[in-house]
Amino acid sequence: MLQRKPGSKRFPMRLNIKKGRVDMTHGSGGRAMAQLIEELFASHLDNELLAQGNDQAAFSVPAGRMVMSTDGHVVSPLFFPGGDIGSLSVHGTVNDVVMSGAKPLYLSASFILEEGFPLADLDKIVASMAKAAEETGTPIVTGDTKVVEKGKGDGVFISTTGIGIVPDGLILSGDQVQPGDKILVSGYIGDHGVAIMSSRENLEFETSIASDSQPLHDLVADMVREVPEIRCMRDPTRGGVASTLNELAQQSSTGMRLQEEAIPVRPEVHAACELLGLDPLYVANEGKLIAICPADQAEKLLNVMRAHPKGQDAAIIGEVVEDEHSFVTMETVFGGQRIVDWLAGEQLPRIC
Amino acid sequence: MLQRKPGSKRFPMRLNIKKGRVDMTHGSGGRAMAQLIEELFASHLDNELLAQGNDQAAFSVPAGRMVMSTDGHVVSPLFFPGGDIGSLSVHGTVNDVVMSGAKPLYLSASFILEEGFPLADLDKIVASMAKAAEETGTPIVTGDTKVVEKGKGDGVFISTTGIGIVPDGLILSGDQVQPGDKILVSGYIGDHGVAIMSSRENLEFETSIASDSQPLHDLVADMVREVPEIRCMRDPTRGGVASTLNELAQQSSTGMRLQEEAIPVRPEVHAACELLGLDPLYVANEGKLIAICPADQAEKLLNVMRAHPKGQDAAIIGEVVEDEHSFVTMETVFGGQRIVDWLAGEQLPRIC
Amino acid sequence: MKYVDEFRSKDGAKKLATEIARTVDPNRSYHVMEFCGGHTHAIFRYGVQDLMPDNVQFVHGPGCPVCVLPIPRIDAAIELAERHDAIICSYGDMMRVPASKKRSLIKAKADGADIRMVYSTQDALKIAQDNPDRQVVFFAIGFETTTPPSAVAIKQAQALGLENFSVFCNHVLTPAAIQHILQAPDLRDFGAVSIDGFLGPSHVSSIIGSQPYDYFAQEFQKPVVIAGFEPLDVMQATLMLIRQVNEGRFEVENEYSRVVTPEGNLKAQSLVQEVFELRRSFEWRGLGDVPYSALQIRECYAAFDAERRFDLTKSKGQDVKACECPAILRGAKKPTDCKLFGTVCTPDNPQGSCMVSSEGSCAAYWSYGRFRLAQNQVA
Amino acid sequence: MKYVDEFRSKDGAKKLATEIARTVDPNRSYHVMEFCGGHTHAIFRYGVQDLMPDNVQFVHGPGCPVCVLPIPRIDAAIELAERHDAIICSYGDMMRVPASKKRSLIKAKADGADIRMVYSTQDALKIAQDNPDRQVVFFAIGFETTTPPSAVAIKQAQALGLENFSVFCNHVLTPAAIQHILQAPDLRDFGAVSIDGFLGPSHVSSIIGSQPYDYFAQEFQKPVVIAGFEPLDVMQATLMLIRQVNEGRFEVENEYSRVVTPEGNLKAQSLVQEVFELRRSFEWRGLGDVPYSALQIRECYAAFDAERRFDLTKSKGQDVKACECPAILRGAKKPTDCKLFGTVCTPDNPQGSCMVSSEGSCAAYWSYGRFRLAQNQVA
Amino acid sequence: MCLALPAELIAIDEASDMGTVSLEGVKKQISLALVDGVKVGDFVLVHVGYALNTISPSEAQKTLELMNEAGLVSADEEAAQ
Amino acid sequence: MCLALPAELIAIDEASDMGTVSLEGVKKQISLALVDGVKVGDFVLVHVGYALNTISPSEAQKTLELMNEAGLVSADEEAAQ
Ligand code: SF4
Ligand code: SF4
Ligand SMILES: [Mg+2]
Ligand SMILES: [Mg+2]
Ligand SMILES: [Mg+2]
Ligand SMILES: [Mg+2]
Ligand SMILES: [Mg+2]
Ligand SMILES: [Mg+2]
Ligand SMILES: [Mg+2]
Ligand SMILES: [Mg+2]
Ligand SMILES: [Mg+2]
Ligand SMILES: [Mg+2]
Repeated sequence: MLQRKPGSKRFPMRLNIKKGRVDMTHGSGGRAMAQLIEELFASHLDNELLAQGNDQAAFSVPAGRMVMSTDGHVVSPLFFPGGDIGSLSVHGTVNDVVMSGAKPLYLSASFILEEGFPLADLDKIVASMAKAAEETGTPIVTGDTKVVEKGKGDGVFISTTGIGIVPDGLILSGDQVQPGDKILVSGYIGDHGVAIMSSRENLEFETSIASDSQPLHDLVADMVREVPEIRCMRDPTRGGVASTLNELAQQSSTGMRLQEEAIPVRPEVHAACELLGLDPLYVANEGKLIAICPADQAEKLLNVMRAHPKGQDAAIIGEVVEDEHSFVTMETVFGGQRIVDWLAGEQLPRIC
Repeated sequence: MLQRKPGSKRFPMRLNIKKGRVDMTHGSGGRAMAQLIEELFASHLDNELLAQGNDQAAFSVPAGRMVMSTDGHVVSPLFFPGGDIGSLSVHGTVNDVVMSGAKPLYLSASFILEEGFPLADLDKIVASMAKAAEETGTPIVTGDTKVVEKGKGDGVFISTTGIGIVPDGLILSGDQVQPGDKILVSGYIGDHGVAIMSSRENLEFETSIASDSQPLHDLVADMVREVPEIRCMRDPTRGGVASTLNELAQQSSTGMRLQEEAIPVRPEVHAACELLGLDPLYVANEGKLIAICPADQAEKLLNVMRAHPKGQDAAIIGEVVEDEHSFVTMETVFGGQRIVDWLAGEQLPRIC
Repeated sequence: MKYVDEFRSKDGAKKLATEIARTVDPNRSYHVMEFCGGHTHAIFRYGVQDLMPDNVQFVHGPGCPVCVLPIPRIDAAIELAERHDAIICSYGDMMRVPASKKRSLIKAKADGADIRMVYSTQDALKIAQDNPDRQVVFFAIGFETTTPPSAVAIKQAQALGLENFSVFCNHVLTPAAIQHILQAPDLRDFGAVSIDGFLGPSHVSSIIGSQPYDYFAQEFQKPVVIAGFEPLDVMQATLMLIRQVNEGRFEVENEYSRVVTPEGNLKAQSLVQEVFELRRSFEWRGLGDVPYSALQIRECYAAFDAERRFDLTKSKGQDVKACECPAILRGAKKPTDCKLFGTVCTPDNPQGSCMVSSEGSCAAYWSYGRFRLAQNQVA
Repeated sequence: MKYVDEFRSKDGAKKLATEIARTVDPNRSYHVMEFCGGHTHAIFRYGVQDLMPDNVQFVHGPGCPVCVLPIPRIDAAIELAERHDAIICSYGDMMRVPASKKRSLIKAKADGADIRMVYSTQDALKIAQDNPDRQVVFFAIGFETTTPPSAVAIKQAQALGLENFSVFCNHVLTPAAIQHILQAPDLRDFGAVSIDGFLGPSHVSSIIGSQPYDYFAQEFQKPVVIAGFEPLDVMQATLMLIRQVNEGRFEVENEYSRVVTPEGNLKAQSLVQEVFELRRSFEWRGLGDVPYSALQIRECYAAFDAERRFDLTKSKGQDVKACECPAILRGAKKPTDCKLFGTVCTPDNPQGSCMVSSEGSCAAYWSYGRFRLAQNQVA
Repeated sequence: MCLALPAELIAIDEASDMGTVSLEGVKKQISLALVDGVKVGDFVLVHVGYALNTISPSEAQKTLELMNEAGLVSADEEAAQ
Repeated sequence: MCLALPAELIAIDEASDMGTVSLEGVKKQISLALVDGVKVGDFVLVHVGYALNTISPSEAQKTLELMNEAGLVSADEEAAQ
């Protein structure tokens, strides 16, 4: 129901986007909802498919291998250094789509709004989504809006779903990973999580770190074109690099061995983590990827990545090893060895 | 991240589905989340594509016209006579997909869970989704789970997105509607909304009315096969038949004229609406459709619909007329005329 | 539905329409004021006006409890929620009624006020029991029909020893309002229509009985026919009024005798009597201050009176300037006389209470009459 | 990071490792107890044990404030939130520590208790100011390092006249615990290891200074070297301990002299003195009742003492039966001696506190040592 | 104003002075605090969860007959025309 | 135990007895209630949002030299072997 209705002066009073708030009528299926969709959502997201105005968007697809991915976005605060829930909701799903090597095509968006949410904030968020969708060439072609009572939501939640088409012959999957392969990361880790934490009310610290939230479709396009032998890619979001590598180790029944020295961590991120008792390996990223490729392709892949602005700080951070326990281990900067386990519980700031 | 990880005894203690509750660790990206996904989600939703275990599901598609639709589900209560949020979240999106005449293919699901939500309830909901997905032949191939703090959600929200393929040559769209066309409804209206209201805490009334929540893929398949001339279909969900017809009138710049006598409303639904001061035309349906077709096909379409169990109470309820104001009007049972406007505000029980 | 469907039959309508057509004197006009919004609603919902001869006109009265509540009272309800942090329990009807500063209960709720829709005073009591740490105020509106349930709630709260429950009383009285309309010279003149008779309230009368109308039927020499809210009831009662007018009678007749008796519901009356007393004066939207036209909670139930429990600012909130609700409520103007009608003011963007309540004349004109206006424009 | 990176250098580690290897007497073994979890963490995080000769063994002590808190105290915190409806402010570390009945603060939160994670006592004060209608209790845990901030908060609350703020005090004392370990015959026997020397706390000592250790170094004839928490600090201090052992000395030495002075932070000490007083006895997980080992809020600050303000049930909550935390905290057993370790008990499903705190021995064994165990099994 | 509907009283709980009404199978608990001497089978007028009054079947019949008479008269006349 | 980190004090607000520390450009407000006479440029040990102590640069230097000596000795020996 996010589709744009054919324009008309159906609404005598324009929506007061500056001062208005979401109320229950905006989710009722009536004219107030139609107006919200037309004057706020569609005015930013405008595209031909959305404008069809039906319950679904229709478009032509070529035959081939399609991918589909979805993510719910519940970030708090909604606006953070380097982005907001709008841009994040596009990047988060586009990145999951492109980790398959696919060219992303279209997005859908489902909004769950909390009664009382300022329309001005919603407007900023939708504008930011529109910009991100434009950047990635993935229009939001269909959507839905629900309103929940105050105290039953958190401002706005956005679930996006994306589809894409994988270039012929390409098959990237976690189970392709083999001992001997090299592990690459596309840049500095932990920026997103630290930027979010820096803006949380009760942790307030100041830093110049901004979220790394960005779409990786163009970097990925270069990578798979030049090195189609890549085994798999994954974006280390929640749970960070540590959890992503454990996932892959598990999926491929291998172990992973990392070099702490090789992992790019900004000094500020390192410092913020030390202050809060966190480990950058477990901190979320929203514009980075882990790639695993055969050892003999690793240097080439690294060069391809470094040649792209979004991969300029890429590094080979370790290798895949045989390990029936699927452990991820790391040689520390100090020369010792440690396990890099799954995240246990939550990443909470701690005092000891 | 809803994908199933290859089975293993990775979790020493099984999830306590009977007595456990969702806590913040279930959304952290760590092992607690992986366990929730494996032992609860994947155990019900199990299918090959989900089991790929990547950030996205990959599958082959034929060339052609594809449709995509999304819906967020925020129903309260979560369990209601005739369904629950799980089955509803499948039906709601499948129905939007098939209103284009498409054969639905795949679904994605994004869960936003509230801290403290009983795992036993989540288990029931996911089981119910799985059953509904099975019934419609649309596996849930990718998903995502987020956890929000207590008081920032409402148990569980589910956003689903569906894709489908439209049979060659078929184009159903609201803007195809023309004066002279007939308007059909597939059965009794208002059942879903009344069933939901009957189970709301402060309105409690008893009724044998159950939600009509059901997938319409099979009914639609019959309809478009036999009467490909159908102009458009739409499921009259939020805002009810009244709002859907106003949408279509607007989209096609026509008017609509209804016969109150012809509209199927169960006596109980009628009675419940009278008690609460509501109008069945504005009450939500989740397993009904409105179809508009050329007048000379109407009887044939009616017969096709009536031949299907989900359309056995179908009726021709009115016709499309020329009207520059796009009014929807109705001849009342009493013989007068009235406007059937968009829903204004919300459908609230009232006393006068 | 028994006692409902029989009174909505198309057949019956045809017969009564013929009978009315046969009965009217073509050389005069009949202005029938339906005091109650319930009648207004039935007239529009079923298209009763269409079935009347041209010289029988319905004049819509101020009988919608939502419409007549002046803005300061809604402001006060919002203040109770916002400044006094009380849980306000309101019937659904009030949720979207405009208060001052473009606010309403539903907008106050969106802004964070704890406002809950209830279906019955019983629900409000339950909310009070479930929230012992919060003050719970029931926003009581309505005519004599809706007053007895408020009285019961106050007595129950006392019996339960509920210390966090109170009632913000806005109950108003029908006969006082009708009398005021007939009495005030400016009101009578203002509309330039003289009313020939009244359709008397159906459900109000089920409580107060038919006797209270005797006084002003005699005093003002206007016939009153108490009528049910179904469309056949309205037609039958209109027929009875026409006959009185034709015959020069001004009696109180009772078309709705299946429910209304001369003396009404004595039990309900005595409960109301026990808990409430007359206010010296109360402001009605459209009518201004009307003496002895509303109720307040008696001293002995002061503990349950939100107006005594909470200190409330005297709001000076006024209707939107161009809104003609006041004149419309007096029967002096029609919605279409309002410049805002259908342009700025629609049910989605109500500027006045008459556009919110489904019994309000503006809402009824919009929802059920708009297509006629369009046809007229086209024609 | 200045004063950090220099003390983590791989180069320095190599040099110190060589020096330690050169210094040890191959004919004897060295059992070094690191009292502090901070040292335990550094040893595992950086693989310090790998750099030690085989005859130098670290014995992990009870110096983790999260680990030593007995279950009834966590039960009490939950009771404050649930039965007394208070907002509990807790450091993140305590959130997942098992209470009785398989509960924890994070589970109580999921069940609806209002439990908030804070980073500082300042945050707790702010929460109290922002929620004047709620009782706010700061769940104070920690050794001498963490106590002064609690004292400051109480004094600030008094200055601000905050009537809804109190502290649930669980502050414990390091010297008392070390002394208890050395004193109790059963504890010394139990482990079948005799401790040759202690790595003294770094941050605790920054407050209390190095003097408090003099008494028991002399009394029990055990060397103590106060050591920083960086891995080179640990190695250097271990080297200093080995030298003392070799030379038959039992002195208090200070490797962490960049922060620790003999007398410590006198201002902090006097603030603590003013607000808190010794408890006669306090239960430590693993050690049982230890006399004069903890603090309570003085009478004159009684208003800010959650234990006086709220009536608390005496919980009899006990550790999971098979959990060996008590013995592990005494240095008497290793995590791998526990049947539950790594099977039922993992960081995701902690059965005891030692598996929760990143300073707990079980968590450290699991997170940083698990791959070694696996390698051993394979070998 | 005053949305009220006739519904059949199908159960009475004397203790709480509550009753159950049924309207086309839709059942609702209502308060009987405002009515005395009602019995199961009576039709009561329900408003905001309270029974306000009982419906008189004989009066209802009379009114319907009245309406019908009007009809008869006019039907006669029409026939006569 | 007792996570604490040395950070440079870059600003002091006498009135509130609060200060700002910087750690690799990460700035945080901390309480100075537990330390007297600190000045901008000092490195303080930060724990739970409080400065616990100042770091002595000379003592730090001494400790590093001590560690280095160990190294030198062993390096010498290694060379001798
Ligand atoms: S149309 Fe709106 S503004 Fe005009 S009188 Fe009616 S309610 Fe008031
Ligand atoms: S492994 Fe778990 S159960 Fe065993 S001692 Fe450690 S914390 Fe206790
Ligand atoms: Mg939708
Ligand atoms: Mg995804
Ligand atoms: Mg993602
Ligand atoms: Mg991903
Ligand atoms: Mg995801
Ligand atoms: Mg949809
Ligand atoms: Mg839908
Ligand atoms: Mg739809
Ligand atoms: Mg009774
Ligand atoms: Mg100071």
